This record gives sequence, C-alpha cells and structure tokens, in this order.
Amino acid sequence: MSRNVKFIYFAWVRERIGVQEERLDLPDDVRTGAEVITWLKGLGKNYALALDDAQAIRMAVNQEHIHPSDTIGTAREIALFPPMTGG
Amino acid sequence: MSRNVKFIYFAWVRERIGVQEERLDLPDDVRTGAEVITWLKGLGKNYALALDDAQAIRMAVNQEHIHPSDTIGTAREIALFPPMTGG
Amino acid sequence: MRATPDIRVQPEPFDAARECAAISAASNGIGALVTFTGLCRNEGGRLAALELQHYAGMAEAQMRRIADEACDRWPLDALAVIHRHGLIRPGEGIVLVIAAAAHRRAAFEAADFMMDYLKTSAPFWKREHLADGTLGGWVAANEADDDATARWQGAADR
Amino acid sequence: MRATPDIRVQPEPFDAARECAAISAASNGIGALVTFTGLCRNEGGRLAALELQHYAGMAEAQMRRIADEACDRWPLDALAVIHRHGLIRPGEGIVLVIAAAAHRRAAFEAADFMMDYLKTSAPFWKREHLADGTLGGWVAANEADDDATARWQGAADR
Repeated sequence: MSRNVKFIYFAWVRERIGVQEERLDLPDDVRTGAEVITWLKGLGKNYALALDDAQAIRMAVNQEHIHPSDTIGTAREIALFPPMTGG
Repeated sequence: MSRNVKFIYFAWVRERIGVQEERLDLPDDVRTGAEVITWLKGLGKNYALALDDAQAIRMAVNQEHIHPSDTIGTAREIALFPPMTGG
Repeated sequence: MRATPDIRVQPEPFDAARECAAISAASNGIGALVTFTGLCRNEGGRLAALELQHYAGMAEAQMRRIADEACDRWPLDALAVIHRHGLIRPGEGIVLVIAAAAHRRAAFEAADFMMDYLKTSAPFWKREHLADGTLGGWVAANEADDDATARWQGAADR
Repeated sequence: MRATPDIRVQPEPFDAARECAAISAASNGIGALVTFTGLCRNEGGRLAALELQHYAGMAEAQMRRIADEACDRWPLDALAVIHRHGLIRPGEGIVLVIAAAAHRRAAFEAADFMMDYLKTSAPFWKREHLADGTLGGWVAANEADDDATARWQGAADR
C-alpha cells in the first residue's frame, strides 16, 4: 500500500538530491516527518547526502511547516529544505 | 546681589504668564530649579497661576533639562514649560 | 476593524514611498507609520548579487499567516509586506514591511514581529553570487534570528 | 565608524522617500532601513490642524543629544531625524526618523529609542486647532510615553 506524493526540494537540498521536484510512491507505513526522511535516505546516496544532517532539514506538508514528530496526514505535497533565510 | 537672566516660557505656561520671554534680575540666593519657581511665583498672580502645579512644570537652564533639585549654576537662560509633547 | 494585510511576492523592485503614500491616503486616522526595508548589502565589494529562491504558493501563504497574526495582536490600520525573489543587486530592496497604526508602539512592534517571523518561517533561501563571477554558497540561517523570533513566544501568547 | 546624525527642525514638510534614497545611496553596506513617520491624525474629523510650538536652539540640541546617544548605543550607518514645527494638517508628517544599519535589530531599536526620547525630552508642544474653527487645548503628555522611555534605562545602561 502506498500513495503518490509530490516532493519538492529547495536550496542545497535540491542541489544534493539533484532534482527540483518529483512524484514518489510513499509507503503507507511512513507516517511522520522523521519517517519520511528516513525512507527518502534509503532511496539513494544523493538523498542520504542531502538529508544526512537531520538538524538542518525543515519540512512542509501541503505548504505548512511540520515538526519531524508530526504525522504527515493526507500529504499531497511534501517539501524539504534547509532553514529559511528570507527577509 | 542679583544677575540678569533671560526667561522663556512655552505652551500654557507662556499663556498664563502672559509673555513669551523676558529678562529678570534673579537674586543670588536663588540657587536651585525649585527656588527659581518659588521666586517667580512671588512676582505676581499670573506667575503663581502658571507655576502652581509643580509636578507639571519642566525646566531647562542654558537649553539643558534640569531637575528642580539641581542648582542652576551660571544660568544665562532659564526656560519653563509643561511636559513636552513632540514626536 | 481588523486590517487586511497586503501580501505580495514578486521579482520586481518595490517602491516604498508609493506604498506608504497609498496607505497614508487611505486613512487620516494613522498617527504612526513604520517602514522596514531589507536591502542587499555588497559585503565589502565581495557580492555581485543575491539570488532569492522561494517556495511559490507557500511563501505567500506563510507571509499571510504571519501578517494575520500581527493584525490580531496589534490594532493596525494597515500592514503591507512585499518580498522579492530572483536576482537582487547590492543596494536594492529585498523585503518591505509597512505597518500603520494610530500610535507608534503598535506600528513598531508589528513591523518588528513581521520581520522576525519572515526571517525564520517564510520559505525563501538566499544564495550569493560573487563579484568575481563565481557562484557562492547558500547563506546560512542566523541563530540570532531564531532568538529574535522566540521573543514573541511568551507564556501569555496564544 | 560612528555615524553622524542628521538633525533638522523645520516648518516645511519632509520627503521620507528622498531622505531614504540619500541614505541608501551613501552606502552599499546597509542591510536594514527603518523609517518612522509620525503623522497628524484627524481625530475622527474633530481636528483641523496641530500647531507645533518649539524651543528653537534647544530643540535641535536636544535632538542631537538623543541621536548621538543612539549612535553610541547601536552600530548605525546613518541616523536622520527631522521634526516640523508650525501648523500641520491631518495626514501630514510631524516627525521623521530614519535609522540605517547592517542588521535590522540595530535599526529597529535605534528608531524606537529615538522616538521614545523625542516624545519625552525634545522641547515641542502640540496644540489642537479644531475643525469648527476654534482653538483647542494643549495636548497633554502621555504617561505611556514616560513608561516607553523608561524601557531604555535598565541597570546595564551608562
């Protein structure tokens, strides 16, 4: 069982993964932000490198910030990025 | 013994005293801000009315704020006014 | 009446004076107008430009969430927030916040609050383009920004 | 290098945009520009104008003392303070403070500090001219302004 989710990456997370966005089939047993990161890191070296420093990764689900311990619910879009530096 | 000092008044202090500025011979034994006010109040009803509420009177000597307990030193110019409302 | 924030994310430069004039003209009850402009520094000549990447959609939504919160917290007559993306040269504006209120405390605090939250929770990322023509690194987040944001999260909040 | 404040007391209106542009143009090291404009409110239609009386000479001197203190406290690139006197109509500016710095905290705090001290220690007095053609009273000082000023007088100061 899985659902198809749009993943978007920004800044050096994007550069290390090597794509701007992609659609992935996320297994149903991946429920929290932290579990999403662990699962992604299993997809390949580029993901492992990009997401290695968990402290430096921020996430948004359906365009809202979540904490790693939050469940991702009915995620249609998951974004991963470094700490924001706007303003 | 006295010295000739320029007095300047602002806002409702000016209106109650009835002049914008004047030169007065200030006795040498008037040494503090509070003593200046007491002395002025003895000059006439208009001064007494203007300076009646000591809490509402601010002073500057030679264009610098002083407290009532401060000595006026070699005052050339003494200004009396209500609390400031600029800005 | 609660102010409705004016939120914009755009590549074009903004005109702070025009935005202020529009806000002032809309009300004669405004006593205090605080404007914050964040500018691209040249970093002592090292920098040719900053590239601002953003998460389209979420950037606007997040700015609106923060601005709505500011309008709930302070009695504002107007609140405008414009954030640019794309390539921005030294001396150019990156972000503009204008807060208008009857009294200055609300205007100062709302603008300050807006900027603290924009810095730490609006999805924008800065990359340096160097004067020697090479591409520099992504700007690291500033711990001081997190500390500044934490100022607004007292026990009494929310 | 410590900034030299630009202090002006004048009856003429000021142009915040022009002042900001002049400050921005003077340095590409500025990252944060905070502008405070104090405007004459119409007080729900009750007010025709505010008359600003000032103590010429002392007003400039006192503004300079406060601005010098701000430049000592914060690392500013520029600080401009313009205060008008005479008759000022609703919607017009009364006072303009512009603080420029590399980072926003210094610019915000310096502008905020300037305004608090201007309110409580710069020799200006406001009188209301009413819409019905009569002369109103002198505006009373605001206790909140004294409280605001007291914020800057912590044990660590001076």
